[in-house]
Amino acid sequence: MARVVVDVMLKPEILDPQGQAVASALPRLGVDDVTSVRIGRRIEIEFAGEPDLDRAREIADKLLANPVIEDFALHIAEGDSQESQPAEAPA
Amino acid sequence: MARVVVDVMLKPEILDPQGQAVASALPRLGVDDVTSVRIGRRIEIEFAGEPDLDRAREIADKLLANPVIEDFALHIAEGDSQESQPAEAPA
Amino acid sequence: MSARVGVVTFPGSLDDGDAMRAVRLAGGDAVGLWHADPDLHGVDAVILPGGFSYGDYLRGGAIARFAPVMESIAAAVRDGLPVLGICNGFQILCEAHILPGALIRNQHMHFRARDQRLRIEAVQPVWTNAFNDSQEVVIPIKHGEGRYVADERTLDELEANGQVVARYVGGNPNGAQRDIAAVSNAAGNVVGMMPHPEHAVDALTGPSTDGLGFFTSMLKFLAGVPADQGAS
Amino acid sequence: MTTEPQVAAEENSEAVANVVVGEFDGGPDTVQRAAATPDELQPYAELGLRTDEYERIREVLGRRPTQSELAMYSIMWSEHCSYKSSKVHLRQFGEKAPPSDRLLAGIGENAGVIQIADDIAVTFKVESHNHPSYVEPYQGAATGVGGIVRDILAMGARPVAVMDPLRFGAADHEDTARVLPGVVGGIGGYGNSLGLPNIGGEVVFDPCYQGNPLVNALCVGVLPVDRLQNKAAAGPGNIVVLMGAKTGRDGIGGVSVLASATFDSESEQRRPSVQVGDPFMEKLLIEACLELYDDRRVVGIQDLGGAGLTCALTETAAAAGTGMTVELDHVPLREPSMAPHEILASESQERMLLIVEPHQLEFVLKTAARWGVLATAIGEVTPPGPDGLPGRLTITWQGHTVVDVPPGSLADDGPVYARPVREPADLILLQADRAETLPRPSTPEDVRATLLRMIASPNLCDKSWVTEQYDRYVLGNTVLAQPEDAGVIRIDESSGLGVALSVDGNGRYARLDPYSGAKLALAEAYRNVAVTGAKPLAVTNCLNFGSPEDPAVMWQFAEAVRGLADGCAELGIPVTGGNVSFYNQTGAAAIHPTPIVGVLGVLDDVAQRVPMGFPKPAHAEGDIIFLLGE
Ligand SMILES: Nc1ncnc2c1ncn2[C@@H]1O[C@H](COP(=O)(O)OP(=O)(O)O)[C@@H](O)[C@H]1O
Repeated sequence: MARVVVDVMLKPEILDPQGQAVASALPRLGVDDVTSVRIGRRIEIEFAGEPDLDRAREIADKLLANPVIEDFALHIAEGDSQESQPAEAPA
Repeated sequence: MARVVVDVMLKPEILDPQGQAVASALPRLGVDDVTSVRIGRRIEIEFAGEPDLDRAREIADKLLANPVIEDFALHIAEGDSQESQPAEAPA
Repeated sequence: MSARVGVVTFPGSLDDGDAMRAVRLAGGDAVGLWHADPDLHGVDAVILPGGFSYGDYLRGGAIARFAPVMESIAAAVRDGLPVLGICNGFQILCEAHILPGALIRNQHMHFRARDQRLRIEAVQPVWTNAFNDSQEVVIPIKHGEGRYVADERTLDELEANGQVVARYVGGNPNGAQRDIAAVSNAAGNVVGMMPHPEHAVDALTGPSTDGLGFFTSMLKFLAGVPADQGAS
Repeated sequence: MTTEPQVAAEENSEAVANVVVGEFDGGPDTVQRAAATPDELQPYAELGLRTDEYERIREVLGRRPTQSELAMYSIMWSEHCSYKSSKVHLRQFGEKAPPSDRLLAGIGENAGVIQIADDIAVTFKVESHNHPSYVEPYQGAATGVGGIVRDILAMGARPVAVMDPLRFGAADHEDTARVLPGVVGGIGGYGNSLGLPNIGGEVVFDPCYQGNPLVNALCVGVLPVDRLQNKAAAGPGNIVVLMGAKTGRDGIGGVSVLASATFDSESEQRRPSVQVGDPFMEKLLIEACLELYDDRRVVGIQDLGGAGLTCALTETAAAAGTGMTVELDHVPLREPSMAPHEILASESQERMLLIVEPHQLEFVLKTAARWGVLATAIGEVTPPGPDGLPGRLTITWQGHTVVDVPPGSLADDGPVYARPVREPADLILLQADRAETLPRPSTPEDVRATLLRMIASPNLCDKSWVTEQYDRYVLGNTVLAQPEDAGVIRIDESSGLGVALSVDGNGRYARLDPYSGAKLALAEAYRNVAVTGAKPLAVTNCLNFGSPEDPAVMWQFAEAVRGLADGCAELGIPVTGGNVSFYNQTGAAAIHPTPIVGVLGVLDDVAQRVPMGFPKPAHAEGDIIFLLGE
């Protein structure tokens, strides 16, 4: 089944305390070569019929992203769940 | 610059109230053909050198996702920001 | 000599002072432990207090679980060290897989603070021996991520083993499965709870003094339980 | 110092965001260059400066200001930093105040400090974050709490509680559905994460606040008397340390007009005026600062708020009469491409400026590191000038001197205006429409209907949807909080010493009569504190008004200040601090004048406090109820 995925991230110049907290915890996990972590939201929207990008864009714009501090991007994803998406499945 | 993107979603059997709240707000926007909305996290990790998928998988496994409630998937993304990633840019 | 009870301070811990006060009011010696110091300083029990360790921006407890002190605690737990995780402490214990399940965002998505009625479901030897079976108590809750979840099998096991220590009554404040407010590990020495017993130890500053029972239970346990209750 | 951005200035700057300042020849605008190019046009008007103000800057400097200097003057001489319209009125608070030997610090400091025992003092203040909370409710309200907490921290105190008087538009308006949950979430999110109990506040709805919600936040802190800090950058040779978050392009909307020619329109958007708060960082900052105070490691300290480094550098130097040299290259940046004027204007949150003796520097850096907080030496205190003249603040960037100013000219000697005042034309009509002329319910059914309507009205209804999002128990010293009329916290566990606080205001009363309205707000807060059993000691206030350039608004303001000052004189308690928020205005329509008054009182033993509800009668025949007053 196909879904529209909306990725919402803080605008690059906006402070991301969440990402910062994770980044500064990494050395304790023995990870020293990460220079930055940014954390946003991933939203999966499933339509009854064909996935509707324009509709999804409207939803993202009005409801999912806060345009004052966030940007979003969207794409169509195939498959049942994130794990089975070919493009995303090295895990 | 290349980054590793980790997508973390609640397992399908776990109730996602945030997604539900969005889904139930949609009719008010005149959207009636959405069957489900799920909200998770998108984490962008930047490495000092080459993006390191194995390293990222380890970080995701230990820290970014809680296996009791969440699944994750990861992939490498090119470009400066989410909008310019070819893999995600059919929008 | 009274028992020495360690209270861990993580960066972002908030209720550490209250937990120490509660230990003292119950008659114990409170010992401050520091997240970065793996030394438990020979304490007889440990409390992981409430707060927002490391900001808790990712998931409550996700980062704190990797603090040096947690490795020592995980090891000592296996030897029977009594540990109580309150709110953020509960989250940390779940993240560290010392307790089963997970705590996720409240179903209504708001932070909620209120005086909450609970029923003590398991009068277990370490942390709840001061209560009667099915006793109802009033203890404050205050959290945004307190919805207890686990898969059905785990939940059934918890119930069967008497590991559900307390349940919400008079309204479930966060959508927790089976109204679960507190659970223990299988051995019973570790309890995690979302409500804050340390805020219910003095009638002047809390809604009741019901919370004191958790601390006196532990002290009584450390002082040597009566034979019929048996240690775990 | 306030964190209230000046709406007018912000609007101005957006309109002309693309003005380019002369040719830039690659490097920064230096003092040397400014002296050599006296005729270069500068966008002072777009920055909110008047022509006569710009001329005065040139006079002070003896040349045109550099870009960085212009940015600094425009910020420091803005309404919210210079209090240029309110100063002439606020003086009454000092002049009419009763003498008090309990006041360890008063107006002009970050917050007033009141001694409540031989060795214990408390400090409290209320401040506004109105406009940012309208733009981005969650973050605006959150950073409002963060800002007032740092004011309290800067006095040497541990913050111990917060309160939040709020005003929203109509309860059923769709924008209220955006603003209110965001504001409440932000206040709770920040305050709860800092571990500060919320012990009271207000939620009031009125259409006049639709485009201008009011988000005022009060913080109270406790300190041992001998830990009192001040902001003076005393002691030439001492080191200037910046501690806390990295500096980013937060809140520099106001000076974005100074963009260098190399910025294109895309990067133009990358100038957020929204600041995002990081309560975790603030919590660490609090713990690190308190440890430094206890170890006597700091000579002076100042929080960074609305005017960022500009305000902190000029105020600390001016307070000591010393000079200062600062190397901007040492300021840790979130975005490496920032220009000097952006670094100076940035409103990035969770930062403090410390003055430390050279031999203490190592300890300071170590303490900061222990708490996981960034601390960086960025400059040095220099001697005052010859003949008792104050020293100069010089700031370099990449080896160039970009600022060379007398700090007092920015911090203390801003413009002062006695703006024209005129009673609002509609006031007579408003006042003529008296309550006595309203129809009265006459039948029992009418009374019942009226009562039900009142109970159901948003302004009187249960506020637990709001207060349940706030932690009231943390720290374990909250004796009274919601739904009580005043919050009471225990300060000293052994003696039971504590304080009571109430914040109150009524914009509708103040609209009808600002003089009496301010007095009534004071009286209400005073009563609320007194009925707990506390002795009222001190007053703070936040004056929320429309545009000071409107004589009718200015009249309301003048009257309200006069009323509050007179009321305080009559009650015998001093105003110890506060904040003015002007330009709460949508088009020509101003909000109701809304003076918010906070009163602090002391209880020798909080166990003796009197709660609001009637206790269970002690006698079988019941207790007797009295009505006091007229
Ligand atoms: N924004 C708020 N933050 C914290 N407490 C609040 C807030 N608004 C109202 N409260 C508290 O809720 C209680 C009831 O408020 P309110 O209905 O306004 O009472 P009153 O009319 O007696 O002042 C009071 O204790 C008040 O301090």
